[in-house]
Amino acid sequence: MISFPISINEGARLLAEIEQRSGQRLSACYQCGRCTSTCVAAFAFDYPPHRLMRLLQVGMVREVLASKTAQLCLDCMTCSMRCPMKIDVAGVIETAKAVADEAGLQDTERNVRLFRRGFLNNVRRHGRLHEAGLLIWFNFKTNNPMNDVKLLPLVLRKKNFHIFPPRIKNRRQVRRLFREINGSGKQG
Amino acid sequence: MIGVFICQCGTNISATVDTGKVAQAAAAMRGVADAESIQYACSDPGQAAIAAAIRHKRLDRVVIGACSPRMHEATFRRALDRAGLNPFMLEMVNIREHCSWIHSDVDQATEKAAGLVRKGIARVRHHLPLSAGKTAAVRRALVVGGGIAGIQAALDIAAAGIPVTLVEKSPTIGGNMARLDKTFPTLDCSSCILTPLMVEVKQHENIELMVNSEVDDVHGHVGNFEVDIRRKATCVDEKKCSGCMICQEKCPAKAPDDFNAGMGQSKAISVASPQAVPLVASLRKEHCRRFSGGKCRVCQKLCPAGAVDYGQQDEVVRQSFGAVVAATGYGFYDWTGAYPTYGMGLYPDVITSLQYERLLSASGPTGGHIRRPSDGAEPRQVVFISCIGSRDESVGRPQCCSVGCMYIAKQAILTKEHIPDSQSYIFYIDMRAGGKNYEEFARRAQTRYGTLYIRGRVGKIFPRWGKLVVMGTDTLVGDQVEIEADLVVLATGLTASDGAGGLARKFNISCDENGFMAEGHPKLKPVEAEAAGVFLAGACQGPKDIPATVAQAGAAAAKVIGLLSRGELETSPMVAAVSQSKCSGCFKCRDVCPFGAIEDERPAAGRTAARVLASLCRGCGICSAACPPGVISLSGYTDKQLLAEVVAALR
Amino acid sequence: MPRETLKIVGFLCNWCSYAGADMAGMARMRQPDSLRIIRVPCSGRVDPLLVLKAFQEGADGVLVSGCHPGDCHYGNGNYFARRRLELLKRMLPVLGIDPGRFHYTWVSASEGARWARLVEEFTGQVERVQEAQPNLKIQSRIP
Amino acid sequence: MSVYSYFPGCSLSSGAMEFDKSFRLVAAAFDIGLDELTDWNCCGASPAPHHWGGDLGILLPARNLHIAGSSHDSMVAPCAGCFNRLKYAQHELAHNGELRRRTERVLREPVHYQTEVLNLVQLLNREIDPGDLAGRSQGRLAGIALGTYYGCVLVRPPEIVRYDDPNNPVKMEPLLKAAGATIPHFPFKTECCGSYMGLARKEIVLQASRRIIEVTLECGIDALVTVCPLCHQNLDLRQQQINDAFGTDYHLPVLYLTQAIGLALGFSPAELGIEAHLNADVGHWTLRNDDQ
Ligand SMILES: Cc1cc2nc3c(=O)[nH]c(=O)nc-3n(C[C@H](O)[C@H](O)[C@H](O)COP(=O)(O)OP(=O)(O)OC[C@H]3O[C@@H](n4cnc5c(N)ncnc54)[C@H](O)[C@@H]3O)c2cc1C
Ligand SMILES: Cc1cc2nc3c(=O)[nH]c(=O)nc-3n(C[C@H](O)[C@H](O)[C@H](O)COP(=O)(O)OP(=O)(O)OC[C@H]3O[C@@H](n4cnc5c(N)ncnc54)[C@H](O)[C@@H]3O)c2cc1C
Ligand code: SF4
Ligand code: SF4
Ligand code: SF4
Ligand code: SF4
Ligand code: SF4
Ligand code: SF4
Ligand code: SF4
Ligand code: SF4
Repeated sequence: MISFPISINEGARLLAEIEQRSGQRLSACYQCGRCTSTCVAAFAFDYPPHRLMRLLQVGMVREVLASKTAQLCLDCMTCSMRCPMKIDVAGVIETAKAVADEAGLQDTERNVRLFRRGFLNNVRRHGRLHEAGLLIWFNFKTNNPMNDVKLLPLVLRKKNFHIFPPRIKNRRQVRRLFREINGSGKQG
Repeated sequence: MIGVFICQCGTNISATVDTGKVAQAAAAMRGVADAESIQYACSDPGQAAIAAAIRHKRLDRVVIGACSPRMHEATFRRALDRAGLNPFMLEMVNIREHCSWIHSDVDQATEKAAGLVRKGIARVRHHLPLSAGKTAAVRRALVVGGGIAGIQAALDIAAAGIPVTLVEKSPTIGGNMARLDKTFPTLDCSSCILTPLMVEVKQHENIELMVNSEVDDVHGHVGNFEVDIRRKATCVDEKKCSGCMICQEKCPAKAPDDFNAGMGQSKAISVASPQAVPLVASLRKEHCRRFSGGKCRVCQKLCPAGAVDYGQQDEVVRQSFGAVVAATGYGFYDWTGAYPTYGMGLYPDVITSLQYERLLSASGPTGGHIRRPSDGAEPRQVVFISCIGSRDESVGRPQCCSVGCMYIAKQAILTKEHIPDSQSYIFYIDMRAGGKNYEEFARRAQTRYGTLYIRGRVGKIFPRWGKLVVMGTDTLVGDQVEIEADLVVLATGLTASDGAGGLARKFNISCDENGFMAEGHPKLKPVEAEAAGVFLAGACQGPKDIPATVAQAGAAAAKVIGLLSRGELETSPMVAAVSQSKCSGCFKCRDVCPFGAIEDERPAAGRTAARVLASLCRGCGICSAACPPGVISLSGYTDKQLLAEVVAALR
Repeated sequence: MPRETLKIVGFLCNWCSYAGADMAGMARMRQPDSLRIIRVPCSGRVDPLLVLKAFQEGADGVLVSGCHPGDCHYGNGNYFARRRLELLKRMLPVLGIDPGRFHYTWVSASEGARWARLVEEFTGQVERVQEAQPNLKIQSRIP
Repeated sequence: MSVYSYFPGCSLSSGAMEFDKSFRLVAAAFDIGLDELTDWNCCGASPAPHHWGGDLGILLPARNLHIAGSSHDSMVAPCAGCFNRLKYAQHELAHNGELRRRTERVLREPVHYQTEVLNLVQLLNREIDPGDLAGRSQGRLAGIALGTYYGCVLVRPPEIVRYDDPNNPVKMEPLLKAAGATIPHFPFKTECCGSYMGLARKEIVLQASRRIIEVTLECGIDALVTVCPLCHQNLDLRQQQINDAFGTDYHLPVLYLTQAIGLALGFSPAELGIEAHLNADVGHWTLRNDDQ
């Protein structure tokens, strides 16, 4: 939850960074709530989008960076399309997520982050996604072995579904690509 | 013989400018017969001193170094006039706002003041006596648009004994107010207060009412606008028709009901409403069977008055007017395209606020019983959504509709009065209730009538089990909310009315970015259009409610009366003029003139040259900067005057 | 060159910028004393020749200011001004005049502070140009 | 015959292989040449842009763009997600020199990024004449009400994908109408299905997708049509999970656009891979000459 006191100085700095990177006028938000009204995931957020915008306006950036919202937003951009002030709300959340990533500030929604990490590591290794492999890895990691396994027979009906990982030839190039992004390409 | 007077303005000027020294420096200049420093130039003794100097020293030009000309130029012009000198032989030099008040070093300020005065002296040498022209004004006013604004303006002007022509494009006057049920903040019945005024218009000896009519073409200018008015063919002889509505009853061709905002059905031939003024039928050819190739002649056969005439033609009449009031009102934002998530108009039970007014109205299609369009059921859960197409930059409409908050409160109250066990919900962003007794009224909707105000904008509306789900947010709670509604009413924004733009162009009325007609000054000239002799009344100038509309209409009428009661008009002499013998006839000037003040003329055979219509010219001087040979010049701001000023400024 | 001896001519429209300068005066906002203001009804009245004439007569800088776009008292005079003056600005180097000596802008009747700032900034700008290019001479004859 | 570089992406080569299958059938039927990219890699799908400042979400598709651009002027990415990522990458590469340099460091050669990227709807609209389609239609879709479900990534952000109205897209309609279907009003055509949260935050997907199905049925729609494998997964594959979670009993078929068109052309549900769906029940949609 919101913690007090708020460090305005630090808030201001991070806020400026979010404004600059997202290119959005946060001050234009007049709290109409239309973004929240359209969001399909808001029920799972800790701060619905309009609230998140307000937190940013008053400089409570830490709360935003560490929020579930930043991790759970689907980037579907529905909110951005509906905002009467033409603010790219999804872009703001996206930026917050990136800033949080870089600052190592996220400590919530472990599973979601784990999934994303697993997904990308999977791609890093094979060049393509190996769906079954990801599922098994994720279930193992989250200690929830039965998650979605009921779906497997259904998927297996699709005959040439890969049980073994598909692999591209030039995997070295893909790994180079990951290294280019973050040096090691391992952490997420 | 130039006289120079340097004002001290008490210490306002003299504290930083040595006015004596400035006067001395001026005295040394060519043509200066008298130069003195005065304590308060604008005071009675100050003006007397100037007048005395004019008389005794036979001055023919005067330079006054004092405050901004925007402050006292008119004062001193009158002083010159009283002293027997042409008032335009004055040049004011601003040594206060542009000098003493912005500098602190006395020497520097004094030197600058002397320089400014030198500039003024150089300029005044080229002044010419000018006299304000007079033109006779036609003592008749045109009012365009017959809503409450036009009605009120026409009645007020007519009451002063000035004849009025009221032109309304639809078949009846009354405008949007005639379609409202009750009105905030007093809840008096709209027709009850409007209908008597409509009837009075019809009966007034000084008012000529033309419905189904529009302005076709405009020539001339303030004092004498020549206007072509097109009276559109309605296939009904207005003089014969008694409004018995037999034709309407029997006509087999259905047509949309414009008066009821599309709720309910009308016929191809119809009387707009039972309260219509004038109470006559009109036929809409686009819906009539006869005009789409059929054989029907039912209305003609049955009309007891023999009023139906299928061969009627448009008629154009020309009238002259001294002044014009534009009162074209407002239209409605078409929300269906811009808000796809509200159903695009495909859900019958998502209606506009005006349609809801018709459902509430006893004279409406449901006889005043609220019945939702889809199945005629009485709604129990009614959701109102504010700011549709208002305060929404994503659809390009940033402005506030200014009446939505209030009429929603009203409609919520009326809903409860009609259906006591109903519940109204209002999605709003901010409650705007600035008028007298408005806040109290809106509060009552909440406290006495149990309306639930929800602060937030709605995201989507979709169907579920015969109801409409309204997905919104309560931003005060901080979460999404969902309401199952029987009926949803959208407070659609007010736009400029359809015909406003065309009319504005004809009368040189400028429009703002939202299409509303622009007033001369937002505070000081709220009813004057930029074009002389044209006034604005009501919602054509911007969204407003009935009290503000009526107030503005009264003000516009007062301006018209003031203008036309004098019989003749004074025109500014600071206008452009063409030296026709040197004019090349390129008409660059005409292209740039914002007021259409330049026309072509044939001063000699085979030659065309420009001519300025002094009565239209507003003295902007844009033409003279555009003229390649430099032969169109603006009095008061001629090339000579400005060049002299430039040269003197740099000495 | 000290700024006291700079000579700058300003053409100001009566309705907005002149009133804005008045406003700055009413608020007693100190400004450099180099500016001589010439009042015109509309920035659209400012013939580029007037600007050139000022340079020819030895002006160190010329400033033109009108109403904000959309606010013109005469509807669109300031658009005409903008078009002409933009052309003029591009022509100045041909005549050997540093375009830094010329500026046109919009100031409304309520923008006194903006006006004062503008005078300060433009004076500074002319000062800098003047240092770099002290002898301004226009050869071509202007009526 | 026009030949396009074809980027199937991970989904079409595994979980959504029936999309690939039906696409190839329809393409062949209309003489559209498809030339699969050699050695393509995953576009990063949804997770990539959400990581490492988003640059991974550019570089991964950039490699594919480069492969396609080296041999073809136009490429098609039937998966809405891949399409979106490719367009994004293309936009960023065009506007960001630094990213371009980084891409070239990885590729070790100048990057080709300007190849035209088409989504499936775009491609079919370009290559299929509605009159031709109507003429060849076997009537299986006659009287069938289809909901055009575009999802979010196909049309957003509009300034990047530059395709159709982002709030009310309509480009699938001419094709499906030509195929004989009716297209009722469907307000949720761009409603998000819950995206990639299926594993990690299942309730988001189940909730979002349930609403879509609910409104679909409310609108009298027989089946949804999509071009997004992720949407398909959430709406079809997880429909039983939805029923389990909410106590509903939905059996809404969800078809890929090419499956719907394929049905109209007379291909059997089996040929089109519809039988591999959870809700494969399109058997009662009869061909015109099935009656005899
Ligand atoms: C739903 C709703 C409820 C409202 N309720 C209230 C209320 O309770 N209380 C209140 O104070 N206000 C209310 N208002 C506001 C009120 O309607 C307006 O203030 C008022 O109608 C403005 O009157 P008007 O004469 O300026 O414009 P209008 O009523 O629009 O009249 C303009 C007239 O000009 C005619 N016209 C247009 N163009 C031309 C042309 N080119 N040539 C000739 N004729 C032309 C039109 O046909 C029309 O008859 C409400 C508004 C709405 C939308
Ligand atoms: C802080 C503030 C800021 C504002 N800012 C703005 C703004 O930015 N824009 C805007 O549009 N409006 C603004 N307003 C509103 C604006 O001040 C009023 O609209 C306007 O002044 C009203 O003018 P008035 O002539 O009706 O009343 P007043 O200005 O009150 O004038 C009434 C005069 O009548 C005299 N008087 C009173 N009783 C008698 C008597 N019995 N006999 C003789 N004389 C009498 C008084 O001495 C006074 O001189 C503002 C108001 C406030 C309080
Ligand atoms: S829709 Fe836009 S203006 Fe409204 S609350 Fe959300 S971000 Fe703010
Ligand atoms: S982009 Fe994120 S916040 Fe916006 S509507 Fe989609 S899920 Fe909600
Ligand atoms: S004329 Fe102007 S400067 Fe002189 S006293 Fe009057 S107000 Fe002051
Ligand atoms: S046209 Fe004839 S029938 Fe119709 S209302 Fe007039 S008088 Fe009656
Ligand atoms: S001719 Fe017939 S259809 Fe036409 S208006 Fe008269 S009655 Fe109606
Ligand atoms: S008046 Fe009320 S409803 Fe209308 S735009 Fe303004 S705030 Fe919205
Ligand atoms: S611009 Fe000058 S020359 Fe041309 S028509 Fe006008 S007055 Fe004559
Ligand atoms: S001064 Fe202005 S209004 Fe007068 S003729 Fe010239 S351009 Fe037209």
